[in-house]
Amino acid sequence: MNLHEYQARDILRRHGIPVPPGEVATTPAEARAIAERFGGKVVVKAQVHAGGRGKAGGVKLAKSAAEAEAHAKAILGMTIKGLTVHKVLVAPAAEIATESYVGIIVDRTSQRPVLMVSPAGGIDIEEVAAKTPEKIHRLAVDPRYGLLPHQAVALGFALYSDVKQARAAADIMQKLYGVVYAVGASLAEINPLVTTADGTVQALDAKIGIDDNELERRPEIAALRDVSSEAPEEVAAREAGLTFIKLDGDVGCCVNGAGLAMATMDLVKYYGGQPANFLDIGGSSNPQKVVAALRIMTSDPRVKVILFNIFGGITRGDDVANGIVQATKEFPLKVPIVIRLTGTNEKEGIAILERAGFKALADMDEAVKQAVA
Amino acid sequence: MNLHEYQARDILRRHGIPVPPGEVATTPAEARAIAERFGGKVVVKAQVHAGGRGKAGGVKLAKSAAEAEAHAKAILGMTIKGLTVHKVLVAPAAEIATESYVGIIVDRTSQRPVLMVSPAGGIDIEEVAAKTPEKIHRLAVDPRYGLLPHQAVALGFALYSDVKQARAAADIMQKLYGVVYAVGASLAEINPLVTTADGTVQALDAKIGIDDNELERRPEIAALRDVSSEAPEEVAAREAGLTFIKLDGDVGCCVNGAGLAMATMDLVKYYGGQPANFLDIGGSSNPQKVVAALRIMTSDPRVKVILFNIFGGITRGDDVANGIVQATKEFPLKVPIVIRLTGTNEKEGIAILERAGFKALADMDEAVKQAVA
Amino acid sequence: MSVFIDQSTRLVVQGITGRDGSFHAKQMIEYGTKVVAGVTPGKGGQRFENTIPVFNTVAQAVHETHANTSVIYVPAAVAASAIFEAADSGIELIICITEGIPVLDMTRVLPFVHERGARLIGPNCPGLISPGKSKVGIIPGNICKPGKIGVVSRSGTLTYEIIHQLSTHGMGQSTCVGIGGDPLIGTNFIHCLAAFAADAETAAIVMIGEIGGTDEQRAAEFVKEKVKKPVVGFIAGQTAPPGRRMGHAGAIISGSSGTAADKMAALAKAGISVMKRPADVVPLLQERL
Amino acid sequence: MSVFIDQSTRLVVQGITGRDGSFHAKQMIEYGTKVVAGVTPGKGGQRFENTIPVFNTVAQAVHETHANTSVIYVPAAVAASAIFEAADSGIELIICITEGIPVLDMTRVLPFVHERGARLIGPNCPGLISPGKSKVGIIPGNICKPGKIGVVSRSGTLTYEIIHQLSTHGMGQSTCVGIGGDPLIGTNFIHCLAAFAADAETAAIVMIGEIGGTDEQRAAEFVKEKVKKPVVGFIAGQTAPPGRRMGHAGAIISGSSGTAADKMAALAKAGISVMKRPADVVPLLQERL
Repeated sequence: MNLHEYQARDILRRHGIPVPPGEVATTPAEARAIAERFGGKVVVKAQVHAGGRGKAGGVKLAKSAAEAEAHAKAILGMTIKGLTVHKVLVAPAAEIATESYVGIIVDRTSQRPVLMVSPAGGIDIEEVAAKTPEKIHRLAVDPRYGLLPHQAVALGFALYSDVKQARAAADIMQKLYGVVYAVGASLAEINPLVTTADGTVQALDAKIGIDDNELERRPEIAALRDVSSEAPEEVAAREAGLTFIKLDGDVGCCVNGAGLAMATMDLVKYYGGQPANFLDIGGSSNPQKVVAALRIMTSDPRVKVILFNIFGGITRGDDVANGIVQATKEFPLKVPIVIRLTGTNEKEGIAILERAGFKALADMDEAVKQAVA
Repeated sequence: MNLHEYQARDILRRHGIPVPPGEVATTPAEARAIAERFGGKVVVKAQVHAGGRGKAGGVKLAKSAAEAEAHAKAILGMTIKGLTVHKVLVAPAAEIATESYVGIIVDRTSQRPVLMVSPAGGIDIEEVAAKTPEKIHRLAVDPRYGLLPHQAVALGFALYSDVKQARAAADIMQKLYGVVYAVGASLAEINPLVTTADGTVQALDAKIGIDDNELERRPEIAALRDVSSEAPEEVAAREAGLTFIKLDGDVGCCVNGAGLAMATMDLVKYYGGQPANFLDIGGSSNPQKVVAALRIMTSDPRVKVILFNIFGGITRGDDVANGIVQATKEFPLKVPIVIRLTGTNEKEGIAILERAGFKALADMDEAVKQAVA
Repeated sequence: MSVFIDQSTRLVVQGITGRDGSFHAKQMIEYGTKVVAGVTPGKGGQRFENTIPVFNTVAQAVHETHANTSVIYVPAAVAASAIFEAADSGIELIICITEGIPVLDMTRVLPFVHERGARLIGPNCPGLISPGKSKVGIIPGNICKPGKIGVVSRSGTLTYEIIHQLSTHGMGQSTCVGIGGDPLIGTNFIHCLAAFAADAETAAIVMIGEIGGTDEQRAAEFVKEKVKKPVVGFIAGQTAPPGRRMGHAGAIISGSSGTAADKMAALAKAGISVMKRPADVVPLLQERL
Repeated sequence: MSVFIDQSTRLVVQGITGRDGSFHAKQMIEYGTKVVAGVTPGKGGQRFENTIPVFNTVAQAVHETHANTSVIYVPAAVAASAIFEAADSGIELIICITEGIPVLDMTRVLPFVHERGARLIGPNCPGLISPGKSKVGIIPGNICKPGKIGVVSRSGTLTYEIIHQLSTHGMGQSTCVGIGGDPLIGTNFIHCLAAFAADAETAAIVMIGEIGGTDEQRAAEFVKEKVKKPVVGFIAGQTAPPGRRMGHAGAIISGSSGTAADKMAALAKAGISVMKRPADVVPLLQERL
């Protein structure tokens, strides 16, 4: 789950990281009022879970409160990478002397949180990483000890030669590391970390991604979810306990297990089709999940055929079959359905399907070929 | 630094450990008012940094608020092991089903915080440890991981067979471990950890000792110091940066370094004398420390002679000599003084002393013999 | 001989009285696995299916039954703690089936397991099976056949699909290991490839990877340098959308190395026969054997 | 040969621009110790006494000067961090002079130092000296003489007293090590006794203990089993009052084992000649040599 910039800034602030002021507006009038409080010269930033906001016109500088209102009017309601902007952050325009980058991500290879800092921060940090990797300083933090002061100070000196600024950056890094474990983040970034004209070090923009597996034990973080900022079918899928990602094709895929789901999509492509989605009903096999899956797939007008590929393990074939039959009672499928069903309780599942007039195939290639045909 | 029971209970409560209610009174009337709020049946407990309060009459059960007032009157002002009682804790008398012990201390041998629990808690826990050591369960906690849940649960089962109580105790142990690092404790004990009639697990009495080296970075803990509960000469010594422990003899000893101080006391005894104190002026050699040391020793009427044993290293002989001379200007020494001075800036120190009419010896045995003679 | 488990495996089931734990404990017992103990705090003293003793702690189970292997079916919220407990109790091989463990929990679990000298398989994995000998986890025993193919996979049901292809074409398996799909796992491809390479009963190896991370690429290098047996590989996710961007940090740390194309190229370069679809596994193995 | 330090010691002084650090750095340079670098964050690029380069971090100092030993004079509040830094930078021998480090800091420092394979001496110790060769710490060089007696002590100034007794009676020292008086220290009696036992230049050993803990008793057992050279011992604190009670926990964990009487008995039992007073050191050594 991604947090909005303003939410991430709030969290950093609560953990003692210096963050410049800023408030959220949902209407142009609110934006104007906030801008007035900040003296007029502000930046208006779209709060949306998409990169490249600036290039998409979602970040604008205003010289007056009236201009801030106009910018907010332009940004609120605009669509960036398919997502509608419902909120803007209004913050005083800061005099920035330098822009650095500080990020922490959990790294598969070192199996540790890795702290990355670069004196060349800002929107082009990925280009810096690709073209001048020596400007990115990395440290795999040993979680048994945490980020030690001397490690943070050494990285602080990689950003600033001034000892006061280096120590301030080190302090921010240690607090950011604390944030990661405190909120269950898989990613925490400050970009840019700025120095202002008077030399103070501040977190100007922040990005925090939460590990979804952390949400159950952190209700206060789960409460930060902004459903309005997500695609409706993905919200529905999540609420049903499904993993769903929409794609551009016309073959709706419903599979148990992420690996098999991807292999099924690959096979659809192999036989000349285009998958309409990634959909994993997961290990447990509640028939209601299958109903929800069918509801989501059939509501997409582009879907021309629905393909089930179930290899029962923990998932039981009879549960899936019952879900399919149940769904047909609740709403029309509208499109043909091809079912491959094997593994645990395969016989019971096939019997249920056949009684309801469906045919079940045993072979994956067979099923995909039929769906694509 | 030791905390009072009521302070320790407050800390445990703030860290989420269930602690029964209780308030502090400094007058019998206050004790009565608190007892009334608690329904009359209360226990009145002396708040004093000494063991064996109960046996000394410092803990009394009251059946009514009036009786609580009477008990408070008896306890307030009484002396336990040389310390005057200025405060009492008034707490509802609890119906106790079982008494266990939970303690954490930093252990020299394992170099870790060691958690000790025993189902046989209460005032006789040391006897339990001596006579039936198998009833004490110990775990040296790896500070890199902290007290892990399964470790705490296993110790919880050592206290209670009921899984709910075992888990409650485990939760308390984990929080107590958290307290140790949060407040800088070298010791944290709950004794007894009780189960009440309804089966809940609570920390009835608590003891926390703070590592003095933690106080500088924990002003909020340092503020808990109760100077009124300490011997005045020890307060004066601490404020001057000296380590001072009063003893029963008549040879005042002023030494630099704890090891040499103890060896000096041993040598006083060896030659037939009795040391009046342990006094370490420490590594730094501010003349004002020497002045304070002399002021403390000369204010003890039992001191018949003062012995300096200085082996200069970081401590400089001229600083010590200047301190002695300075002291004689500020107050009369009243008793003879024997000075052994060698090491760093020994010549300068001896010259200063000789100018002021003092003689300095070079040999430790010589000096001690002279002081004891 | 087989890989990681065999007849000397003495298994304790953590969470044996739970819904999944009890179901799969029965399945494992039926398959012939030596299930010697179960653990559920507060149910110590009971017996599972009237035979298997249940303990409050893994330490007690190990002390009483000499269990050397543990399989974990407890809920995600307490699964990290269950792994700590198993490793702390002297268990040598820990298989964690539970999915949904927070990644940050694993950052603390993995060094602990490593320090204790234990091996963790998973989490979020189907476990492993040595057909005809022992099964620890949830891989359906009826789709497997004893034989000479070693299977290692990041996936669950996709593994079943591959095993199914092998078995229905008469290619039995020496051991099938599901290493789990989480970002941080205890046993990776290389650990399994090394074990299969050293296993006298394994003649060829099938490795099934996915998009994300660089474990497959490192495994490919290992195969090139150290594995003399034929290896056939599959990478799921050729048509998957690029994963949700993990900020700039994700891009900085992984670049384009997580894609299926990159991984398939690395496999091919290392002399691994790369399947286009799961059904290719049998013909490719036949070519190489 | 000598113990822990010798002419190959390349020293970095952490806190070289501070009051204590600069004073003792000069003393060590005068004594002939190879002080190759200093560290003070923010003063990187300066030169101490116009010669010794100062760095912002120990890692830089090690990288530029190949320092292998560090001595720490920084304030107590940052001393634990300084030890972490030294160990993390590949320093093999770390001597921490600073007193007043919180014990809980040391519970985290010690495993880190151990994992990095470094040796820590101290904290709260006077350091060590190999008379005529190298001195790291604060032991006054002028009271020492080269010779064959190894000295190990928990104390500071009491060590000087003993060294003084030895030197004034013509008994030079191979190495004198102050291991520090804190409850948690990096190097204990046994480590030093083992080093002295293996050191060809050491003919006899003096160990100076104190009340508290059981390190002296364990050292005595070690001497009995492993040390063939004569050992003379002293325990300070025979007349000290029993320490402030550390609650019940203190009593449970240590019983009466911390007293001087208990320790002196353990030393005597192990064949160590026990001094009654510091002045006994020379006659007892003469008896045993």
